Amino acid sequence: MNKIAEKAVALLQEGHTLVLGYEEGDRAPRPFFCRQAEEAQHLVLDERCTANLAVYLTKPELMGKGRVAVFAITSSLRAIAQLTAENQLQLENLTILTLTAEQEIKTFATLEEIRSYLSEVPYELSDTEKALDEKLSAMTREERWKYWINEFSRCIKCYACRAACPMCYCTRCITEVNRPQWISPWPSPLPNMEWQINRVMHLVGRCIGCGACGRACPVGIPVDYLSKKMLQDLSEEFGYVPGQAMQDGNALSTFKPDDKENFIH
Amino acid sequence: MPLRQYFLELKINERIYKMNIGFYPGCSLKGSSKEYNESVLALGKALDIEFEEIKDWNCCGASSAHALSKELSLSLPARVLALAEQQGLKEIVVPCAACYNRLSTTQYELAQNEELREEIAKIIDMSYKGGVKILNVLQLLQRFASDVIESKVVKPFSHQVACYYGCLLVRPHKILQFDQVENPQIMDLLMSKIGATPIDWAFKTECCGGGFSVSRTDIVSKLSGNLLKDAVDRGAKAIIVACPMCHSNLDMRRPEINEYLNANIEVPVLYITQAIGLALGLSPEALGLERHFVPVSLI
Amino acid sequence: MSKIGVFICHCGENISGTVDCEKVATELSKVEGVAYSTDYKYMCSDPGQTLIKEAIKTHHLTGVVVGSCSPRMHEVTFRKACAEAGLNPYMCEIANLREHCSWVHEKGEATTEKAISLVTMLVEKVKKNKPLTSIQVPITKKALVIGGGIAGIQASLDIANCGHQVILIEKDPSIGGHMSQLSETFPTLDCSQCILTPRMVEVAQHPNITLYTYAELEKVEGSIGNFQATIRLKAKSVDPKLCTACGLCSSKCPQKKIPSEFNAGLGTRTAIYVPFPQAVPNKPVIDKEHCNYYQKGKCQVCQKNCPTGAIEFDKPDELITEAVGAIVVTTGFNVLGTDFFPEYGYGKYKDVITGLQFERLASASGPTLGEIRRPSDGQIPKKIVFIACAGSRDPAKGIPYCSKICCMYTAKHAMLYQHKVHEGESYVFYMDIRAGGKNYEEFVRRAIEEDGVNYVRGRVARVYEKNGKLIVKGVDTLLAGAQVEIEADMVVLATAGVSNQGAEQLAQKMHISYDPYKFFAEAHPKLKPVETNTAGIFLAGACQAPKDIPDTVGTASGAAVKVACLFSQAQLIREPLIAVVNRSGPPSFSTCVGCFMCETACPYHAIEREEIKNRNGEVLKVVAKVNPGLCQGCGTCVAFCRSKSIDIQGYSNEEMYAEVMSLFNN
Amino acid sequence: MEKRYISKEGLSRWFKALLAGGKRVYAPVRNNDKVDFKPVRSLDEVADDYVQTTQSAKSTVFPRAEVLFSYQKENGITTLNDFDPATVPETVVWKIHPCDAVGFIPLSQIFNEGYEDILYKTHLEKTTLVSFSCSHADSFCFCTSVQGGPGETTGSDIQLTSLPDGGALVEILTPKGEALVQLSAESFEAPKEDEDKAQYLADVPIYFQLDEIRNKLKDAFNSDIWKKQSERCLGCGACAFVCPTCACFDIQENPKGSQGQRIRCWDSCGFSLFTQHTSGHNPRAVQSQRWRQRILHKFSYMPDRINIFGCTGCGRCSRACPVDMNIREHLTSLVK
Amino acid sequence: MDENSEFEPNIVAFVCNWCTYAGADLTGTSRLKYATNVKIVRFPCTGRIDFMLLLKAFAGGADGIIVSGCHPNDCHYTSGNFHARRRWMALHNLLELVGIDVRRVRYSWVSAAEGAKWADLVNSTVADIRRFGPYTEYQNVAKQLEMEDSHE
Repeated sequence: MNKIAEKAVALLQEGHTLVLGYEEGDRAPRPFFCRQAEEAQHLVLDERCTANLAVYLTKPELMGKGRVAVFAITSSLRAIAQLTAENQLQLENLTILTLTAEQEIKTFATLEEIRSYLSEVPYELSDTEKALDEKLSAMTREERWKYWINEFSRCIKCYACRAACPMCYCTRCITEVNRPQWISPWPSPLPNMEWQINRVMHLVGRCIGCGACGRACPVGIPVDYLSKKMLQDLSEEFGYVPGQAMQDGNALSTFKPDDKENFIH
Repeated sequence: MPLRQYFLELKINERIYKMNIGFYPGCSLKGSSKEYNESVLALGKALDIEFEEIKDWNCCGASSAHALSKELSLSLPARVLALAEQQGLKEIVVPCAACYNRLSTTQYELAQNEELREEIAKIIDMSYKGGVKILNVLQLLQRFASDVIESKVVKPFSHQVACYYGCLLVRPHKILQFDQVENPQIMDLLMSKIGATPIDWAFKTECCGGGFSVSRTDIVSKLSGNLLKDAVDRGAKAIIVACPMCHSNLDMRRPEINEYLNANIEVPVLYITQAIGLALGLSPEALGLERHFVPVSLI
Repeated sequence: MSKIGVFICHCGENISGTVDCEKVATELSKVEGVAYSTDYKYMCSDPGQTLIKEAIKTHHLTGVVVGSCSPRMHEVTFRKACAEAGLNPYMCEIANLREHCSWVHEKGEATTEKAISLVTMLVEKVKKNKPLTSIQVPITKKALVIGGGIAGIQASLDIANCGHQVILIEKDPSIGGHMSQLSETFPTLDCSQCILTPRMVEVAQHPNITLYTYAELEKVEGSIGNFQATIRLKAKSVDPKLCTACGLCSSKCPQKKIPSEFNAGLGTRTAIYVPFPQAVPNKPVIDKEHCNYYQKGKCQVCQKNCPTGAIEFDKPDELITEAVGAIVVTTGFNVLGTDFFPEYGYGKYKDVITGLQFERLASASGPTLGEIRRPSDGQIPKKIVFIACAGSRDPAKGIPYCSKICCMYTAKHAMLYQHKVHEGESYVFYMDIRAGGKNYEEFVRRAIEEDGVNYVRGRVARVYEKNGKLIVKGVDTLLAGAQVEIEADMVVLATAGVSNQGAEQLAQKMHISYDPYKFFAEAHPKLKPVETNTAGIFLAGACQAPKDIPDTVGTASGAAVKVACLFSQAQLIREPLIAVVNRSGPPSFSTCVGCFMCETACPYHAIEREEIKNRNGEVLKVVAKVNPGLCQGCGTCVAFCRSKSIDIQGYSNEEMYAEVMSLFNN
Repeated sequence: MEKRYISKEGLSRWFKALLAGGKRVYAPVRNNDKVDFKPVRSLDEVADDYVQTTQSAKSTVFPRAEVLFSYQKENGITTLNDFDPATVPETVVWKIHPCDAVGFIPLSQIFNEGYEDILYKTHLEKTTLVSFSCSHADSFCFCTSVQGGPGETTGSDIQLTSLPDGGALVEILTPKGEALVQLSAESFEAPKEDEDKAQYLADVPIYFQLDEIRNKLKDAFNSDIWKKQSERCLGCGACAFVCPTCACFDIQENPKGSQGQRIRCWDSCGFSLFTQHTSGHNPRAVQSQRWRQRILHKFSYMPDRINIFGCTGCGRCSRACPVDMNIREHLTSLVK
Repeated sequence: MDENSEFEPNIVAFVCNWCTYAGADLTGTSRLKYATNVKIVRFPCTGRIDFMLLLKAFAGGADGIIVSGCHPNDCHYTSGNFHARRRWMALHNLLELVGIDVRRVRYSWVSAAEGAKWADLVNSTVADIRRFGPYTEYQNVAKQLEMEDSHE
C-alpha cells in the first residue's frame, strides 16, 4: 500500500465521497475515480502523471454533492486557482493535495496557500515548444501562414482539445451557436483555423499552460503552442501570471489606461 | 503654458567635431561688409572651425529677385544648394541674414512641392535632393562656441549692449524655426557668455529700414534712428548685429540718423563675431574694426 | 418570410446629385425579402413620411429601411413614423447615403454601387431585427447644477421654481462667478452687483435649493434619471452655523498680502477671507495654502479672536453622495492672462492689464474703489489704450475663434474711463467691431460719438515701457496704413475667453465630450445647444463657448426647461438598446456559466447575479442578469462573453453578422 | 480467389501503372509521429515502420465534409445542382490493413440498408482496396476477437503479404482487384507454392468471445458498469472520427448570400449536441449514457438489426483517446 | 504584389457610433472626398466589435478592415475603447502568430471632430490595400471544402 493509497483510504474514511487521482494506464498513468477504499491501491502519483484532473472538477454529474479530494499536479493547481477566480469551484467541499518536490503529500487549506506555493514554481515553455518557437519566428509571414494552414487542414474537428482543457467548461460552446453560425462545424481548413483562433482568444489571460490540448489532439497539431506563446507574449502587458488569477476579472475583462498601442495610429 | 516659458529649446549639445563646414559668403561679405567676412573667418580660426567656400557660388537673389519672378528667386539659391550638395558639404554656414533667409525659404518651397522641384532642376540643370543643412552665424556659434567660449575669454566684453536681430533672421518662423519670433534670446545668451550685459528692449526685431538704405534714406534714418535712440536711452554702449544690411543702416547712415534726430549718437555697431573676437583677444585689425564709419572706441 | 420596404431619399439632390436613386430602388426591389422599394425627393418631409406609412399599411411591411441622411439626424423621425403606422419602431433602420456616400464621393457607377450595398447591409440587418419596447426607468426628481456663476444661479432658480429639488455646487467660497467681478454691464451700464446680488440671495434662501460652496464634483456614476454624484465638500475650517460674519478674524489675520483672486490679482486678501462684500454665503473660509497654521503649524490668531469659536482647524474634507436625475454644467470660462503675449511685455509691465482687471479697477468694491488708477504707481492714467482681439482670432496662438464679448466690454471700459476721467484720452485698436446684440451697436456708437473714444482700425505690433510711459506701436489701416505710436499711461488687453482650468478632467469624469479648446461639446450646434451627447447632462453659459450675460441666462433657462421636461414624466422612457442574458427552459435555464467576467467589464455595474432555483428552492446555478435601468448598451460584455450568452438588442450578434456578411454576397 | 507472386520491381512497376492510369492513390504517409492516409505520387512516400495509421481510410469513401447539393437564387428563381457522380475520381487505397478493409463491410451495410446512398455508393464503386496483411500488431489490436485476423481478406479487392525479398504474395479477391492487376499484368508471376502466408502474419491473442459479449449486453442497459467505465471520458469525438466503421453524420447549411450548399459532415454520439433536442431536453445528458450507446450500437444493436458487428478490432479508438479509454480492456472486463 | 491600379479593394470599416461615425458624418458635411471602397458598419462602441467579425469579413472576401472609435478617455461609455484596445492587442498578436496579414487591419482613433482624419484614414488605407493587392491567399483557403484539395 503506497503512501498515496493510504492517504486516499484516510480521506474516504473522513467522509470524502470521491478521491480523484491517477492509475496505471497503457502508455502513461490515466485519471482514476477512487470511490471505495478497496480501489485505493490502484492510485499512483509520480512525474509520469501529466493529465490535468482539474477538467473534471467542473462536471457536476461526476463530482456529485459530497466532499471530493483531488491529487493535483502543478498544472491542476494553477487550473484550480484560475477556476476559483472564475467562480466555478466551491472550495469548501474540495480538498486539494499535491506531491511536493520532496515527495511529501501537502494539503492546501486556502487558495492563498495554493497561490504562494505556485509562485515559487515559475512557468516557461518546454523545449519542444521552444524549438518550434525558433523555427516559426525564423519564418516569414507567408511561410508561417502556409505552415499553420497545413496544420489546421489536418484537424478533424473532434474537439478533443476543447474536451481536455480545464478552462473550457461552457455548457454550450460557441461552436454550437448556429444563429449566427460563427464557426462552421465541418472540418474545412478555414473553419478549423477560425475554431483555433477563437479557442486561443477565449484562453487569453486564462490559459495555465498545462498542454492538455496539445497532448489530446489525435492528429498531433501543436495547438498548445499557440495559447502558450500568447501566454508568454502578453503576460508582461497584461500582468498575468498563470495560476495567479486576478480576483477582479481576467486579462480581457480589465484594462490599464496605459496599455501599449503602438499599432493604433 | 504661458509664452514666457516658450523658449525654443536650443540644441546646445549637438557637437560636431573638426569637420569642414560649407561657407557661403554672399555678395555683401565680399563687398560692403568685408569686415563681417574677416571677423567670421578670424573667429573660425580661433575656434578651429575650417570653412570650405562653395566653389562657383552665385548671388542668392536677395530682395530684388523675388520682386521680379518667383522662378528666379528660387533658382539662384537652389543652384547654390545644389553646388554645396555636389561638393559633399552636408552643412553650410550663411553669415548674411538675407542670404540665410533666401536659401532657407527655397529649401522649404522645394521640399513642399514636387513639380516645382523638377521645374527648378530643369532651369539650373542640376538636381538637388534637399539634404543640405543651412546655418546662420548664430546657430554656428551656438553649436561651436556656446560651451567653449567662457573658457576662451581673454578680455571680457564688459559693456551694456543692445542685441539687434533685425527681421530676416527670425521670420517667417514657420520656415526658419529659429529661436522665438517676438523675443529672441540667442544673441543675448552668447553676449552674456563673454561678459556683456544685454539690455532688455523692445526693438530687437523692429525693422531698421532694410532695402530702403539707398532709395528712401529718410525712412531708414527715421526707423534706425528711433531704434538707436531707444537703445542709447537704455544705456547701451554698443549695438550687436548679425546682418550686413542692419550694420550698414545703423553704421553707415549714422550722419543722416543724427541729422534726423538732431542729436549726436556715437554708439558703435559691431557684428557679434567682432564682439566675440575681441573678447577672445583677436586684434581689431584682424576683425576689420577700422572699416566702420562710427569708430569703435570702447576697447 | 420578411416583407421589407426600402425608401431611397433624394434629399433634394444632396443624394441624387451623385447617387442614381432610381437604380438603387430598382436593384433593392430584387433583393430577397424586399416587398416594396421606391425613391422620393424628400423622404423626411410630411408627404415622404406618409408615403412610408401608407406602404406599411398596404404591403403589411415587417421592416423598413430608409436610405437617407445620417441616422444621427432622422432615425427618430422615421422610427416615429413607422410606429404611427403600426410597425415596431425598432424594425426601421437608416442607411447613411448622404454623409457617408453622396457627399463624399464623385458622381458615378462606384458611388451608386456603394449606395446599393449600404442599403442591402441594412436590409439584411432588418431581417434579423426583433421588435422591442422601450424601457421604463424611475427618475430621481432632483437636479445637480455644477458652477455657481450667473448661469448656475439662473438654472437653479428656474428648476427650483418648477418645484424640483436642486443641488448647486460652487468650487469658490462664494457663488457669483465672473459676473460678480464686473463693474457695470453693457449695454445698459446697470451695475452688475445690483442685478446679481438679489439673485444670489434668492438662491441662498430658496427652499428647493441646497447650496454647497467650496465644493467640487468628485465622481459621477449611473445614467439619466439615476445619477449618483459624489461631491467633495472642501473643509472651510469655519463652522457656518456658529460664525456671525463679524469680520474680526479677517482683520486680525497676519497673512495680508495674498493676491485676491476676486480682484484678479490687483487687490490683496487675508488667509481667512470672504472673497467680496456681497459674497453669498457671507462666511469666511481659510485658504490652507497661505495660512500660517496649516503651512507652519503656528499662529491660530483667528481662533483666538473668534467670539463664537467657529474656527475648526482639523475638520477634514467631506465626501457626500447625492442621487440626482439630471446634471446642468455651468462651470463658466476664464480670460487669458497678460503673460500670454510676448509682444505686449509678457506680463512684466504692471500697467498692461486684462479687461477683467480693468473691471475691478472700475468696480466700486474694487481695490481702488472705482477710481481708475494705474497698478504701478496708483496715478490716474491720462491716456489709455485698449487693444481688442488680444489672443482671439489668432490661429498662430492657437485661438482662431472670436471671444464674442470683448468688443462690447472694451467699448464699455472706454466709456467708463471717459465718464470717470473727463480729460482722459482713450484709444481702442480693433480689427472689426462685433456688436450684434440688442442695443449693442448703438452702445458702441455712443462710446465713439458722445464719449469721444478714439477707435483706431489696426493691430498693435508691440507695447514697451519707456521712462514710465507705455509706448504703443500700432498702425491705422484707415489712414493708408500710417504708423501710429501712442505714449499711453495704461494699456488694457481684451484677452481671449478660454475654457476654465480643470474643464477637461471634469468632462472626463462625466464622460461628456469637449472640443479642441476644452469647451464642452453640445449635442448639436444648432438644434441641441444646451444638451450633451450624454443623456441627462445639460450645458449652459460660457463653459460651452464664450458668451455674454444675456446669452448665458438664456441658455441657463433653456437647460432648466430641458431638466423640467425630463422631470415632468413619471417614468423615463429609455431606448431598449440594452444587453440581455439569454434564458431558456430546463435543464440549463441559460447558457451562461456564471464566470461573471462580464461583471468586471461593465463600466456601469449593470450586471447582477441571479440564482436559478428548482421547485424545492435548491440553487441549481448562479447566472448573470442585466439591470435595464443601468445598462447603457455599450455592448462590451457581448463581444466579450465566450459562450455568447449575453446579447444586445438592436445590435445583436445575428444582426451584426448578417449586416457584415451581406457585403460579401457575390 | 487467385494467388500470384509479385517481385519488388514488379511492385514498383505496378504502382507506377496505377498512377499512370490517372487513379488517385491513397497510402499511409508519415508526418512526424503520426501516420495517415494521404494521396501519394511515388512508392517511397509510403510509410512502413508503423503498426496502424492514426485514422482509418473511411474518408476515401465517406468524406469528412461532402456537398450534397448546391443552389443559387436569382431574383426569385432558385436553381439546384445535384451531386454529380462523374466528379468522384477513381481511387486506389494502397496498403490498407485487413481490419480497415473489413470495416468497409459494416460501413457499406449502413449506407445501403433501406435507402441506397448514391454518394457513398459511387465512392465505393470507384474505390479499390489493396490491403497488406499485418506482420506485427500491438496490445491495442484485437481483430482476432471480432471474427477478423491479421490475414483476413474480406473487404479487400487484393491482399498482398510482404515477403523478406521485398516481393509479396498476391491474392486477387474481386473483379475490381483483377482489373487493377490487368493494369500491369506482366509484373505478376506464378504463385510460389512453398510460401505459406500464415508464417508472415502477426500473432494477435484472442481476448474475448463475441457472442459472450453480445449476450452480456442484452440486459446491460441499466447496469452501472457504464458509469464506472466512462468516468474519465471527456466526451470528445476522437474515437468516432478515427473508427473505420462509425458512419454517423450531421447535415449542415452553408449559405452565402443568394447561393449556398448543403453539406454532410461527420458527427459523434460522444458529443452532447448529438442528441440535444431544441426544447433543451437531452435524452443522453451524461457521458456514461453516451459511452453505453457507443458500445451497444456496435456490439448489440448492429448485430441485431443488420447482423454484422460494428467493430473490426483495429484498436484505433483506444490509441487516439486522450484519457486512455481502452475498448478492449472495457469489453474484457464486461465478460469477466 | 505589383501596382495593380485597376484592382478595387473591398474594405469594411467597423466604427463606433459616438465618435468615428460622427467624424465620418463631419467628413460628409465638410464635403471632403474619399475613396468609395470603404463601407461603414455602425456599432454602439468599439467595445462591441467582436473579433470573430474581423475573421468572418476576411473569410467573406474583404481585402482590408478598418476598426476605429473614440480616443482613449473620450469614450461615451467610459471604457469601451480601453477594452477594445486590449482585445485588439491580443488579436493582433495572435493573427501575427498564425501568419494572417495584419497590415490589412488598420486600427485607429477618430473623434467626432476629426472629419479630415477620417478621410485621410480611408484614403491611406485604400492606397495601402491596393498596394498589397487582393487578399487571395486567405480567400482561396476559404473556398476549400475538403482538406485534400488544400494539398495541391
